[in-house]
Amino acid sequence: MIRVLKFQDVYASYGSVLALQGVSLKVAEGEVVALLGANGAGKSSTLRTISGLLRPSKGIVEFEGRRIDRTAPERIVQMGISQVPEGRQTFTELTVIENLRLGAYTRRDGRAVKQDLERVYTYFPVLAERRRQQAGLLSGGEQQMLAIGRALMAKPRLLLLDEPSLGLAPILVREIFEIIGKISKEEGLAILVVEQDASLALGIASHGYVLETGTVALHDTADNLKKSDSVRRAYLE
Amino acid sequence: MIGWVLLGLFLLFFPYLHTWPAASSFLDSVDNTTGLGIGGTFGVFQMTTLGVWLVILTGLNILTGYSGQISLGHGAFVAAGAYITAILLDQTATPLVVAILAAAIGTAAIGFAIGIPSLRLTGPYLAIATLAIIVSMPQFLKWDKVSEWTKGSTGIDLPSADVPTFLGLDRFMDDSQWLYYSVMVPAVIMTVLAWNLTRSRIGRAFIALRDSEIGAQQMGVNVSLYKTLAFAISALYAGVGGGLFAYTQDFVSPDSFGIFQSIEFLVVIVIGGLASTLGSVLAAIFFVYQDGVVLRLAELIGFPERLRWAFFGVGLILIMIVAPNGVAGLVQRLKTLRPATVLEMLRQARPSAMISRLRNHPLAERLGLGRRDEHDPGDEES
Amino acid sequence: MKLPNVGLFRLVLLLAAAMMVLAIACSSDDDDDGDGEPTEPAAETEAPSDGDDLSFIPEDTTGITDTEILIGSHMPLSESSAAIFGTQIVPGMQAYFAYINETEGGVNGRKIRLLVGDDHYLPSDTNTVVRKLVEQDGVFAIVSGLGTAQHTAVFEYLTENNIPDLFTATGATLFTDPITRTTFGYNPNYVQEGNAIGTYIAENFPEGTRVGLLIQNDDFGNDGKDGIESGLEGSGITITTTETYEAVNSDMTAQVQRLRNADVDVIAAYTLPLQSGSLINNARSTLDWDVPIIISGVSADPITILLAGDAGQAEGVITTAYLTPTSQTEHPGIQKHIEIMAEYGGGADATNLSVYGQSVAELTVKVFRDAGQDINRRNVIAAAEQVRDFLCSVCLGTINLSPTDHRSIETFSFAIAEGDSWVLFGDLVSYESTP
Amino acid sequence: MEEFAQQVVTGVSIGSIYAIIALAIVLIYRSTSVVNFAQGEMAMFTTFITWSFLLRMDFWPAFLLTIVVAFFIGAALEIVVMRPVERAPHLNSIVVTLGLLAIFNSVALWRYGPLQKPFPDPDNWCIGDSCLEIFQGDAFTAGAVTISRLNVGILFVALMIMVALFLMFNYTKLGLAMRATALNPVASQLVGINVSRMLALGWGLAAAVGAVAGVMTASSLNLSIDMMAGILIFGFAGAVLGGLDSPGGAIIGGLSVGVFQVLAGNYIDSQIDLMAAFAIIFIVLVIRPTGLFGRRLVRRV
Repeated sequence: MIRVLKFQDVYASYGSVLALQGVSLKVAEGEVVALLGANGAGKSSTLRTISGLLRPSKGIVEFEGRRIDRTAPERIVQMGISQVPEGRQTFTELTVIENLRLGAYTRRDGRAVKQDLERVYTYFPVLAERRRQQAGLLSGGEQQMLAIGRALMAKPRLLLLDEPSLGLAPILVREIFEIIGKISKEEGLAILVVEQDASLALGIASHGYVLETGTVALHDTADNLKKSDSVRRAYLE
Repeated sequence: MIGWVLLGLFLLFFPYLHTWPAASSFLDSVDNTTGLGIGGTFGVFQMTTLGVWLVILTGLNILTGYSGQISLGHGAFVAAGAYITAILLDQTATPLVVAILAAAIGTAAIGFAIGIPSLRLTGPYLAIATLAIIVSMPQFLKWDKVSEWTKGSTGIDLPSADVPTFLGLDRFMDDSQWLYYSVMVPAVIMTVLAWNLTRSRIGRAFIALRDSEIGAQQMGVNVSLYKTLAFAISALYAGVGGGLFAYTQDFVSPDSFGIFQSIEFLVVIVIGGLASTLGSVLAAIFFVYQDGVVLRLAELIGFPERLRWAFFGVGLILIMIVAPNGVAGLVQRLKTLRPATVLEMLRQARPSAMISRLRNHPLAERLGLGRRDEHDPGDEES
Repeated sequence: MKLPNVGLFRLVLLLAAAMMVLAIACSSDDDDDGDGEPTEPAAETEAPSDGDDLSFIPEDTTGITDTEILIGSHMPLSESSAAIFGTQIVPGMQAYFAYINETEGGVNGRKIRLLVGDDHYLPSDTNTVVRKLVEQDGVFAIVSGLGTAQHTAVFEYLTENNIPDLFTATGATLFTDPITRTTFGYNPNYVQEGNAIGTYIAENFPEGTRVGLLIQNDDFGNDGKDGIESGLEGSGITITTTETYEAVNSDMTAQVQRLRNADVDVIAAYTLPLQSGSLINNARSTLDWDVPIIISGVSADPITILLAGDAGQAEGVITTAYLTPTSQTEHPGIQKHIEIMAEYGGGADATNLSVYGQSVAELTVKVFRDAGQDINRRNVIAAAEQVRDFLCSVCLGTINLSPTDHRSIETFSFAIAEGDSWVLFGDLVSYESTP
Repeated sequence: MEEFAQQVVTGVSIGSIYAIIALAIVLIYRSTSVVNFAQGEMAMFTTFITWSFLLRMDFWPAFLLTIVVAFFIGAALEIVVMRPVERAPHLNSIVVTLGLLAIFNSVALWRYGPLQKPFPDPDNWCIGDSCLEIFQGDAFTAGAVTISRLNVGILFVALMIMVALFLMFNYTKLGLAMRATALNPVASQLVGINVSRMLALGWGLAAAVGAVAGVMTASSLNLSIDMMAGILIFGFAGAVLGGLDSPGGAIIGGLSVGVFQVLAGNYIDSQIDLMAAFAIIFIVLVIRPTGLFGRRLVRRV
């Protein structure tokens, strides 16, 4: 398997607060990897570091063999990494279709963009119905779909999902995770998903990492993790 | 503790300092080198005006710093207070203190009246709406219908303040010293009251409001009530300040309260430090003394006279970059310094660290000097 | 710093409250047995108004040394659109003083040094800068303080302290009427000028003419209006419409349109150059209206003609002037001024306002010279009150001052726009009351 | 009725200047969410640049060159002075723009002096011998209603800019990215927008529109260092009245301010025209807190 993302011994901090203290992880092509851990364990910081929003003070981040730990966020998107940020961060004042167009901002292949737009609509038909509405008028679940759709519009090879279930009703969460699983399969897309709800994440992931206070405490296949006592105790009950 | 006692003693004896030769020559030499203006009777007058602005700026800081509402027209409240006081003193035999109290109540009422419709406005919309008030104020003061009281564009010229003969006070102090105490006493009281207020439930409600209206609502804060209250309290301060202004200047006119002055109020509280009593004090100090100091600095550097305002502008921008939370924020930061942290900072201030900090500046990155390029494989980026 | 404990604060509060009570007691006492009439200006009660007795002014020599006479002024130099005045008048004054210091070694062996406080055209700042000049810098006199409201803010202070307040740069009447012995005006006052304009209209237009006024909504405009009314009195000509504007507004479209609607036969305007230009341009160009226009001498600047439009729209507009305009380059006084500005002006241009600055400086030098070797505040006032028939190098008429007349310039001429400059015409009009 | 029409037209011709300034204010707000108090002084400064170009070349080349120069000045300012306060509280950026105001005013005084300078009216637009007479020529007259040709020209320019901005913001990728940046910088970075570049571009564009506004103001009134002092406030009022994020609103808002002012002067009392006009603005804002055409924040929590 080809390694899409390599994260090697990365340190990063916000001011004087250390967020990551030597995190290492890998994501391979077409693989869904779950990133678990308590609040403040460094999950979101890991994603922010990959996206270039947070600069590591030490360590190496590689995407498809190229170092990206000093690369500007917009350049990283262009290289093929999209993030669905925590809290969705849609452009509430803009329409649905404007949001989706912004997703494809870095692309110059107009015709392919149009096809991708149609594909996003097939994954999320509700977005097609509401394409002229202001994003702020959508429900939470619909906004999450929009955020994912927007990320897909960049035609990424690695998708970063930050807490897609946050603040949503369980039934919606399940629907969204099903779609994520489907997308991963159909597009051959590598996905790194951060999630509080470990059972959901491990349901679609092949591998999982458990972070504790800025370091990797555990790394195993999803099946093994599901069986692991400590994970069970901490995140599944 | 000892600091507060010293400050109190300093304020108490300041007007007599210049009558003591040793202190006087020290103050004068400070003035000569810095351009401050604290020596002699002029120094007393400057300190007196400092008291006036302190009251006004403390009030504005309650509105803008604590409750987060931006007013660009605060001068209009000050004008209201000044005019109420001046009209009462000019046309009736009202004692000064009563006139100022009337100004306080009247201005607070105006603040309340403007605060209610302003509830719906936020950010720049509120700022411009308040700007509209200060822009139209001179025209109101000059209007035929009110000029009987306001004396139109001529303004109201009051007799200058004399030390009263009561209790033989005039044997202890001259007019300027009398003026100093009659301003500084209410100024200190009002500052202390503001300091207490901001630590009370009301103050916490204001801060909650500023940070998130929805959050404040969830905490059970009555948003409309507190927003209007902030307006009224800050207007009350402006009213008292305006009253003291009329008393110390013994003259008010429609020209006394320019648009730029109101904007400058905002500038100095941002520079002093928002949501901080120390910030208000620093703001008042800055407001009163900056002219002299900037002038002296520009002189020392040999800046052309016509460029002095630019010098001031550059100063503003630099302060905002160096001290984003105002000088009070900077002081706060310095206070937390322990020897170890100082050492650490000194260690970090090695040339290489300084250079890397410079290279982190957006401008450096723009110019292609930034460190971003060091590892960036994407050299082809346009 | 630690947080103060509450005990101390209570103490401070108590102390403060005590002072407050004291203050209330004092101020009410003050009003009970005070002067009774609080409106009465303190100045009048202090200055003995009888005769030529100046003995109430101490023979103070603050600001005078063996080598120097230190004087001060307040002018707007920044943060206000009025900075336009200060930034031209000040170089004119400084250049002339430098010229006198260089070529004549100053006045009676003392060089004149002028300190200018920038008051941003804010009366409260005027108060601050003038107190600084007097109390900290120790100036001998204040010269050419600019602005009506601005100078009003310090008028009483200067009077009470008997500081010579020479040649204020405003045409407002309140500084010279009633007379305050230490204060002298400089500009012709707007009431006199308005009277001349009113008289001119009365003499040159038929009975029944409808006069429309455009005035700035302040003392400048109101004084002018009073003057025009007095000049028209008994002529059968009346003001039928008065339009006002605020100084922040420079577009007179609406006002001119309303004057047009009111169908006036002549427009008299107390406007600044900007508004005068807009007035003429709108009337002539937009409305195609060739109504006669007479504007205050404040606008008698070439810039007004330029602002009125490049198609000669200002042609025939009438104004008043009291100093020789810089456009008269053949005038020896103007030639000299241009030389002085080039040599000592520090890069500033010679303009009508720098001419103004020089003319004030000339009068100041004259007064200081007359005060003699033993110059002090009392004899400077005495010397000023004895100025007779002084003709400065750029003045149109002579200046006469006396104990009963503190108005400096009271003579002016009418001028008409021809081409790109104002050309003086007619006889000089004088309101001089000093014999 | 005719008088009323005439008053409205007079208001429109005064308001045309406010409208074009309002447009520049809206532009910077829309693309960087900063209210720029230095807008007026920047426009004044660039107009002096036009003036110095005019000593060497014809009107239109000088005008176009100024727009380009203004664009770079605006972008450079964003990079040098605005960027360091990007993350600071909002008031800090306002204070920085006030600092810029002082600097531009003072540098202009130092460089160009305090004197007012006459500024030529724009030439008519000519291609060969055929000219579009929108700037010069006789005033338009219909009955008692008159409006000067120059004001018509200014209005025309304002509308053209508005249309161009509308097209750019709504129909181009760049415009969309600029709007996105102002609304949510972090999310914009995550979709690959170079946020810094957008902000600089926003300032550059606003400075360019400001330059146009400055030239129009100077042609209509005069050129001096204080020419914007009075007008900027009315421009702000117009921008806010129309809704700070709507270019069309800016024009309507600016014109309305002019019309309010004239109507209040005519029908209420000319001594209190400003007061009445601003009272109307205040009332409109209280009824519609984000202006006449401002987009209201919609959010379902």
